[in-house]
Amino acid sequence: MLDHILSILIFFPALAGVFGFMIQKDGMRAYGVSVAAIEFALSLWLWYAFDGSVSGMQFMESLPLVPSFGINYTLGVDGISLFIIVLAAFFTLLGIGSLTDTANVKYMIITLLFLQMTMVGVFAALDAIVFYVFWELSLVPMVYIIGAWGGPLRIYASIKFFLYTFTGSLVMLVGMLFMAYFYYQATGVWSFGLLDWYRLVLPENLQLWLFAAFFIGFAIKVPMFPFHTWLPYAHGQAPTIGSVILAAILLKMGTYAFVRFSLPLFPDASAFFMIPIAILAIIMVIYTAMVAYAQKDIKQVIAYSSISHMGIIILGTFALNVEGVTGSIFLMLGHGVVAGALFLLVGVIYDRRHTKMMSEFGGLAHVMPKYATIFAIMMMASVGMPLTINFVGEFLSLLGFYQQSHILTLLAGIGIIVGAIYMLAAYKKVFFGEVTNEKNENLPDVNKKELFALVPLVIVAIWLGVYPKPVLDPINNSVKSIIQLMHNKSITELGQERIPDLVKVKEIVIQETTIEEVR
Amino acid sequence: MEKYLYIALFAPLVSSLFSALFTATPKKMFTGIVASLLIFSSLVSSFVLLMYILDGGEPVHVEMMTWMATGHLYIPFGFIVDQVSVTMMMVVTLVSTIVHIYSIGYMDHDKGFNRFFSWLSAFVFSMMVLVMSDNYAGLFIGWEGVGLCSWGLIGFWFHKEVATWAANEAFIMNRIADLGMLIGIFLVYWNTGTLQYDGAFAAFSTLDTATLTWIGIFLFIGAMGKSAQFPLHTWLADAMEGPTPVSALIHAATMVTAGVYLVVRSGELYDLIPNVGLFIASLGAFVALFAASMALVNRDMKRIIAYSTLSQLGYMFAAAGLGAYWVALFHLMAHAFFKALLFLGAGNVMHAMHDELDPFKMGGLKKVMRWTWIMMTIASLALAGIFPFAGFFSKDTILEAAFAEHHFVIYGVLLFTAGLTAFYSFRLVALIFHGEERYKIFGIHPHEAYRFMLIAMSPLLILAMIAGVFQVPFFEMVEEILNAHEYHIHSHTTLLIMLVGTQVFVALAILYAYKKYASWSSVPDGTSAIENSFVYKLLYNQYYIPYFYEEYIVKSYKEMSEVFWTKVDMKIVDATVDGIAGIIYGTGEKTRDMQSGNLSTMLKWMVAGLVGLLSLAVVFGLAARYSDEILSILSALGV
Amino acid sequence: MLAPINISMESLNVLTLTPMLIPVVGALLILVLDVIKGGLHKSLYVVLSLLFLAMDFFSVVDSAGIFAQNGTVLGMFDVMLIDGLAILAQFIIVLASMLFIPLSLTHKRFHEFSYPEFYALFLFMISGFQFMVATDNIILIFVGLETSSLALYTLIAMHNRDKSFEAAVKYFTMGALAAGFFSFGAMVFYALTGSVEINKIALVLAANGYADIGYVLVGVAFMLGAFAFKLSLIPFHTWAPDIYEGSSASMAGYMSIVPKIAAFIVAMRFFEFLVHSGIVWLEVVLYAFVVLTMTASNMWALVQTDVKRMLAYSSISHAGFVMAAILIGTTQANSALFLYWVLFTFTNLGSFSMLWISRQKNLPAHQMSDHSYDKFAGMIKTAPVAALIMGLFMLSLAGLPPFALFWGKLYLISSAVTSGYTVLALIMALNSAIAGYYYLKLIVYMFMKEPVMGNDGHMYVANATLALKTIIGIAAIGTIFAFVAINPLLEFITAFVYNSGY
Amino acid sequence: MEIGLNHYLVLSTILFAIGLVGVMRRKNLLLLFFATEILLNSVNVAFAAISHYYGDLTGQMFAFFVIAIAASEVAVGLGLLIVWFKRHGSIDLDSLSSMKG
Repeated sequence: MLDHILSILIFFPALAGVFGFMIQKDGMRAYGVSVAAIEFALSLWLWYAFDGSVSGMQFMESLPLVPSFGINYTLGVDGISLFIIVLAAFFTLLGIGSLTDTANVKYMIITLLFLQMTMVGVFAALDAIVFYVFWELSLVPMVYIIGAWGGPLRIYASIKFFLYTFTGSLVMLVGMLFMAYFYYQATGVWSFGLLDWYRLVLPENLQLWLFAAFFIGFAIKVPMFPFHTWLPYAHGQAPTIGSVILAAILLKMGTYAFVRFSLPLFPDASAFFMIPIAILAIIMVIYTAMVAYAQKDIKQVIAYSSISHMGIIILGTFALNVEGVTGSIFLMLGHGVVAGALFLLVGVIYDRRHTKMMSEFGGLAHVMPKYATIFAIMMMASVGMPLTINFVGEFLSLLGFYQQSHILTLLAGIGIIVGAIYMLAAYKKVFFGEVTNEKNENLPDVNKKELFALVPLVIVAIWLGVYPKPVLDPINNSVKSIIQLMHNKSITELGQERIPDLVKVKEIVIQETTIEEVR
Repeated sequence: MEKYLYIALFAPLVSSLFSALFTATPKKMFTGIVASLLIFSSLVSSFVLLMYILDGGEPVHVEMMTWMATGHLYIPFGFIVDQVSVTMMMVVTLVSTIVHIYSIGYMDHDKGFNRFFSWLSAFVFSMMVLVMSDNYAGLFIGWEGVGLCSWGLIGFWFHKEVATWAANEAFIMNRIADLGMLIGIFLVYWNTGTLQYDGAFAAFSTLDTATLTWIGIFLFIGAMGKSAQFPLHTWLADAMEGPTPVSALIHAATMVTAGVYLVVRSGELYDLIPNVGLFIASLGAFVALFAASMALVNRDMKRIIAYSTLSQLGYMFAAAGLGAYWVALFHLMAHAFFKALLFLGAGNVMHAMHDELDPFKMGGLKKVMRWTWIMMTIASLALAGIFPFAGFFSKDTILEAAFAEHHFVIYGVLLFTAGLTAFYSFRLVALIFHGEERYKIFGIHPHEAYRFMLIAMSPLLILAMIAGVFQVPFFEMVEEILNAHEYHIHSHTTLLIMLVGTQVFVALAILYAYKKYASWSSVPDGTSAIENSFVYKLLYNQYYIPYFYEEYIVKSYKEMSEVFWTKVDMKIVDATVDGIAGIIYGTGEKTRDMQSGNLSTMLKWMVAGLVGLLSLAVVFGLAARYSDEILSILSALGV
Repeated sequence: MLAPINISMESLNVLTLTPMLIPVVGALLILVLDVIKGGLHKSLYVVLSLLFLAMDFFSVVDSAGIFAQNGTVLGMFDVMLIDGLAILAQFIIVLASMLFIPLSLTHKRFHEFSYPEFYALFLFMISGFQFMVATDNIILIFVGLETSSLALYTLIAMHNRDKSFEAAVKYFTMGALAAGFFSFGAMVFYALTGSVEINKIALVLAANGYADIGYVLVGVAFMLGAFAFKLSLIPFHTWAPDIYEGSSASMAGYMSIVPKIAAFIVAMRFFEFLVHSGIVWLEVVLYAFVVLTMTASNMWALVQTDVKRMLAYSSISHAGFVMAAILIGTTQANSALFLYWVLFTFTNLGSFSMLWISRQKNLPAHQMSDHSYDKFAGMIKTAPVAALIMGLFMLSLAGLPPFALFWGKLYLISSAVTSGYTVLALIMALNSAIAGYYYLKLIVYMFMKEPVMGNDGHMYVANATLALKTIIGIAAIGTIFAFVAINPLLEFITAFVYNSGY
Repeated sequence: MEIGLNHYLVLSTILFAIGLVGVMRRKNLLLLFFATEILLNSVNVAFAAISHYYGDLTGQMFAFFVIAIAASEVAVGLGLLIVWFKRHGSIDLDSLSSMKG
């Protein structure tokens, strides 16, 4: 069973979703929770069985799909993808568990289960086409969630979300086809296998073009400035659960793809584009933080704040050294936990007041102390307080990028200031001061269902902030092998200069990543 | 020894978590007591460690566990107790124990009683981490931790707008400095490959001066934030919105001195870059004067004390900058005692006066609050540096150091500031405790604080009086790691003249203050000539710096954010995207009537298409047939 | 005095005719039956046509076997040309027809289906298409083309509503014009080469090295006009939307698939050698056609209010998309064309059948046309299964993986990439993105809007019978599980295309 | 003078052009059909001439097929036309423009 655990992880929820149609409405919630719980247990088992000291792919499965065109159903996890998969299962569980009373909850849960399939699939896929399939498929349930359960502008938001990402990923698809074609030219066989592509050393100009093609697809998903405008709408209109999953997992697809595809496939292009992308990332960090400060709607604040944090992740990714990339991957998890929790928290007051306008609130700390405390913890995690999960990631990302550019890191570091500004300002508006609006005077504090979702997140946020080692080590190993691979592949002196050579980790470079020249 | 270390470190955490359990519940007296006991245990173990170190024991160094490890980076939770950190531990635990006990009384009627103790102990824990950590990352944990706790404690009365505003201001200003600190840490890592003190210090000597200078500057920026040095000083005065015990503990004794601690800790770095040191010293001297001048005219008891704290921090930085680390540290310790005492006294007064802060509305309180009066007077004497109180030994050593290092400007500034210090301290004392009972106008019936609060304060009183005797043993202790040397003015007479002169100068200032304010009768209403003089206004408005920040930085930031959102994000970035979609859709709308549905139009389209193809064909055909001619023509044209 | 000509039966190789003759026989039989005993139920005719089509199918399979063994087969004075293209095309034609004919077993009565002539014409039409694809003789192509077209006009008209007559007339008139183009083009080539067989024409032209290129291009221009009409390339497309709207949904779906594949085969036979002979003009023109057709029709599809009309424009853009294969003209591209069309058959069959089962006799007040978008508002609430299936087809048309059409797009774009048409590949990709919008629009209506008052969801299946549901089921399964079939399909197609030298 | 192939071709081209113009200009369905007939027949002329020029029968064969097809087209066309006339009492092209956009 462990040989096929990834397939099981992917298709179990989908299957459960199909069966879900047969279940009566009232039983649906329990069904959803139990399915998600099983899935989560499986993912934990995966983690348990995962050998953190190995840097290569594990639990690999392969099944010919279109062999004549080089498309195979190949799966595998390494330290980079493992934890995001676990996180996805974790959040689906929390999301379904804390699902508040929604209209036809049955479809909602089924949709969530399908969404989970696509999420796990994206992170487990080792074949470009399989990856693309899940990548695109993940749009559909999300669009449905936003469009069917969202706010007044929901249709505009969902269509924008769909078309924007769809366009980007089609360009990316063309890039993938090019990649496969070059592989065909080089070796004489078609292949979309990622590990095959890793062996390819492309001439620089090709790298640049392909990098650009992939970049468009990924950047829109992340979303990077200036492709970010779909996100505020999507978050602003989506129901709580939608925002949570979107922020916690879906956005990570883009950054994950950067690490999985762009870096190892185009090391020289990555080195070449490092500075421009870093500048974009810095704009993301500062600009969106300022925009967040101007928001009136607490949910929009958090939406923009996620963009800001994604900027740090991008920065860490393009540090192109172990510290930075490891940090960025860890920050993916961190931001997933924190942003997810914050969106859940916003959902709590939204359920009570059906408004997200900060002007409607004030002095909530008097009436909802527990809520205020949890919110404060998560806010502090979000502004990167040490001993919380986000700090580790941000610290490492910035630390990593500092090796590449001092001044840019200094600019990006302004993020920790502006981040504090909008977060504290929002917190002050909502929780501090006297209770002015009598509607707020006797709001109930967080209930059990909400605590079920929030407490684990608080625990994780602090646990991984204090003791990130169990997660950091596997990530570190895998990242090392990727960086080494990039270094060995890089053909321009720029790449050689910017990508460090980790000679001492030579022995852990896996055999999939042995280099052969293209001729 | 390690178990003492762990007790000293984690007792506060335990106490914080314990009190945190009851935050949601109404006041529980025992939380305060338990918290105080735990902090006290921390104090005891710190004392044990101090004794151990005094006996010349090896510094205690433990590595609890790994925190972050990736690439070459390795950061453990490592803690060290050596001569420097043990001093800080003593100061921190001692003052905080007293403040805890004091607070039981002070926060008596507050419904946030339990929450208060939770925050307070959390602060102590962060402070202990800060001082005990054996690497810069760990220091940074504590650094941010104390910032967080001060945020929570300044904004403790979160129903007060000003309080929460001040809390955010403090947090954000510290963040600005923290960025500098962070960059400093990055520099240390990428240049030395480690963040451990010992490793880094060992590597520093191999680095070129430029790098070291940058490291020194960035680390000092961090220090400037925490120690509220100019231009990041405004938050400290506003932080007085917090409960007074908090001001005593955080904004007088411990947190604000973290910056000094950092500089002292990194002494080996700053020894290598004297220029930066000089800059630090000059800035310190400037701040000392600057803050003192603002304290002269202020009418808010706590703010006056806050400014004096600021000014004393300036002294410490002056000393540290001049390389007299042990002096700085000693002054830090002494200052912690008498300043905390001063604040707690002020706290008593506030209680008595129902949170009235304007000393002009008090007066003659010594009748009802004898003990408080005595304590505050002695504390002020110590602050003013009158023999034989604590301040004399610490402060005059700084002056001597400045003199001995031949930085006479700094010396002069500091000397002058000493006079100002004396003046405003006793202006305060005089206004509060002497003269007519102006408070009667406001119908207030002051009363002395609880007995146990006074008893709790007594250790500070004693220390404020006798701390000077520790100077020699302290010096002997710290000289092992800090390159300390006694500052001896060569000729004995000069020294004598200096000491006496200083004393006289200070005494005169005190007398002048008494003469001017001891018999004050009226409450100034902003009409008198002096209050309308430019200098007064300038000082009273803190040189208009807060105003400047508010007008030109905060406001413009707000406006810029608005612009970014409404104009840039909505009108440009988003509009472009929608615009592209709109263009595509619009083209469809416009061209759709090509499909007029009329048959003959359709036929015309077909024929048109054919004709188009034909004409293209003809063109190409001719081009192909006469290609040679065309080529020749083109070549003739030079294409 | 002409000498008597004696021809040996073997050289005639009559068997090559069987696939075309079977439907003809079937048609005649149906007519005879009707003469003997009129007023029989339509199910009989449906089953009969199915039967004959099945036989047809098997004879195609048989000839496929022959081809697999000993390559291309000529017959009937070398007029018939049974090569891989012919066989693949016939597979698609016959298969699609078999899937579409049961759609006439509707729940509601549409009286065209009660006429046996309908089925007769249907079968004639099919044989016409088969002739079209199974020869490279322009005369026979012309005859097949007209046979099928004339039958088609009548079939459309038989739907017997004002709009269907209008549609028929429009289609007919423009068809006549196109026929004129075709014949004139043929004339030009005949004048140039003295032959009406494409391969001979190619040989002659190559022999004299395209001496008078100008006239060749004129001929090509006329031919292009004719094909552009059949393939509804802009600006020859104007008939398509109206005809689709006018005719019944099932017929519209049929028209979006079968006539086009036939035309594609002829176009492939005709343009392949020209493209490869490196005529810049043709490349430019085809490029323009492809881009223009894809993009413009997408834009028009965006602004439609009726689903059927939207699908009409969408199939125009699909045609343009596939036309790219002709432009590229590599083996991979040509195989991609077939792959795409097979998958497109399933998807489009499904979507049009969905419209067909939701066809009401008379429109409710709020509904301005048969299949206007708002008709489908809130379908998920009232008829969830139908909504899911419809959504599935829409996603497939939009090219969302892993549904059928994605693989077609994938392979086609890949072929463009492989032969260096980078920009074209990008344009194709972006067009798919634009197309995403109007497919999504229907999904939005179905899943995200509230149903209209008093809509109990019955109207979505008003016309449903077991037969229709079966067809839709087949289409749905074909669409979902396409990825299983891709590999065998691809290998089969590639082998056939390659062996017939394209 | 001797009448050669080109004259025929020119004639047929002219006829074709006439036909095209008719197709574009005519508003009356019946006359429109005539125009299409002219198109086809112009081609027939050319085919006949060319086949005589080359001296093989293919062209004439083609011409015959064209004639046959033209005939059947007329049959279908007239049928449609009659039905339309029955329903609308007009064979004006502008009467069939209920579908557009």
